[in-house]
Amino acid sequence: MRYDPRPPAVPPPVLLHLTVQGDAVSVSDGLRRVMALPFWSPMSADFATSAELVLAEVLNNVAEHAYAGTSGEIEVSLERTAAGVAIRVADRGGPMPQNRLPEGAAPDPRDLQEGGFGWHLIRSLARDLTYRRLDGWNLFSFRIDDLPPAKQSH
Amino acid sequence: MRYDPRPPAVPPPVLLHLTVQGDAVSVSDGLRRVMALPFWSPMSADFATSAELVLAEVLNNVAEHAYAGTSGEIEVSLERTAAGVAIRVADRGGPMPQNRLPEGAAPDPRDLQEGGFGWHLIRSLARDLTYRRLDGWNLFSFRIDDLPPAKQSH
Amino acid sequence: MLVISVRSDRIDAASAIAFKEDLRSRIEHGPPRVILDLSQVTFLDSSGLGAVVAAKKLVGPGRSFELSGLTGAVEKVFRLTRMDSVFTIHASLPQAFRDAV
Amino acid sequence: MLVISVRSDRIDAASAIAFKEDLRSRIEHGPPRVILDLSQVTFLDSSGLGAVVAAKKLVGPGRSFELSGLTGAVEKVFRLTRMDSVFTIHASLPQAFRDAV
Ligand SMILES: Nc1ncnc2c1ncn2[C@@H]1O[C@H](COP(=O)(O)OP(=O)(O)O)[C@@H](O)[C@H]1O
Ligand SMILES: Nc1ncnc2c1ncn2[C@@H]1O[C@H](COP(=O)(O)OP(=O)(O)O)[C@@H](O)[C@H]1O
Repeated sequence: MRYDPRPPAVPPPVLLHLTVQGDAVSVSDGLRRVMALPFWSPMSADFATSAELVLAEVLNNVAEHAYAGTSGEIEVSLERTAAGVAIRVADRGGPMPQNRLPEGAAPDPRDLQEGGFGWHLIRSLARDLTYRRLDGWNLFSFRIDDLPPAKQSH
Repeated sequence: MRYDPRPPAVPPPVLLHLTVQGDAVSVSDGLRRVMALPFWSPMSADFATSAELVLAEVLNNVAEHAYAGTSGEIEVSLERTAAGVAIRVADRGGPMPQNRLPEGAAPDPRDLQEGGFGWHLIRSLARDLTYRRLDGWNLFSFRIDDLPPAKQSH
Repeated sequence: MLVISVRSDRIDAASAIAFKEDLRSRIEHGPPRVILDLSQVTFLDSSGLGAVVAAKKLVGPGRSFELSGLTGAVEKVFRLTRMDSVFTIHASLPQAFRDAV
Repeated sequence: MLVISVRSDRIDAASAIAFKEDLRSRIEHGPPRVILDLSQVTFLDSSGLGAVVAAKKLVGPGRSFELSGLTGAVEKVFRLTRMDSVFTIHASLPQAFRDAV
């Protein structure tokens, strides 16, 4: 491949929206599809991996906990920023326990726990995390930067 | 109509995305369609009117100035918030003059100018206005609250 | 006196030029007093405002160009631009003229 | 020694349970040393991590369960959860075993 100094005719999008069914298989298929879009092309592969991991943890938690025993849609809106990406996730499932985000304390690896790492991974890679309940919706927002932030203290 | 204390089975969405062609007729049709969606149902009619006005001014400016003499798509993403709505608008047209938002000084009404009121209306009704240029895109973001803000000083 | 009732529910960037041309043809050789009835207009943007201002200028200082029946959304645009200070605005058409339209 | 090469490119919430069951059946009565070759796995989430941890527990303290060929995305999950401190991780399979798979 030769270096082509011309910018591409159509720059990759900066706003993206997707609707995913709230179950593990639909989330997996949806992420596979969305990660293949030109939206990610200006970003490093390492960054895209972090974004996919955070999205997988947030969406699978919604599927597993918020929509536990029921089904429903998850709305995801992505905005490319100069630093990385700003993401909003909305679902109509049950509210978060105590109406707030889990602290995401890391389980001790020596305990060989099989679960409980989800929010720790999210908090390690995302910043400006917010959660609110609005008219029967759960709405999460967060940013992921190309330089990962230090883990938030809480 | 009797008062029904039950919440509706399906709450109105909190995230919305639309793509509009960057010309006055498409913007007009697009706004007519989007304003009819259940997205606005929790908000006052007066608020929805303000939101439609700000959207019309932003989108028509894109069509008229950014896409002057050419065509292209405008991406709009809306997020319902507790206070009102947060909006992002993206286009691939020319950049804003001086790479920043117009001050939106109000023309003197006695001059009977036929134009130049667009950014004044936007700044009167929206807050937290940002503009940035990213990879050939113009990206605007702003909020509209159900209580209109005092006009920003600049 | 001439009363012009706008039938469209929107005067926006898509319709402002045609609206302005239509007004011009009706106003140009009209009587000394013109009332624009906007009671059916539920949305007006800055382009629509510009068309109404153009009509006022066309009527000129020797004749009178007045507005009637501004809905909430239209009134808001006139208020925010302070254009309500340079137009004579009636809450509604006088009974006699309402029948005539 | 048993080398298990994972053919799938993702171990996530959609596939973790089946993956865990599959590992269990292969590991349960296996030799004292098991190496899980993850070189073809380009995405692993916390559910996938849980399945790998479950396999380690199943092998138990009397036998050895090791990992090989972590791609960048997989390595990141082990590092962020500090699970890299409780697994023996090889950059790649020893030549002899690579041929055997
Ligand atoms: N979207 C959600 N809706 C409701 N509860 C949630 C959600 N996400 C997480 N939780 C709660 O927070 C806990 C911690 O989540 P996480 O760190 O992902 O671990 P795990 O899901 O493996 O238990 C979950 O066990 C659950 O009780
Ligand atoms: N989206 C845009 N892209 C490029 N230039 C713009 C855009 N919006 C506004 N402008 C510039 O700012 C000026 C002021 O805009 P506005 O207040 O809406 O008045 P008008 O559009 O009637 O001239 C415009 O004349 C134009 O030069």
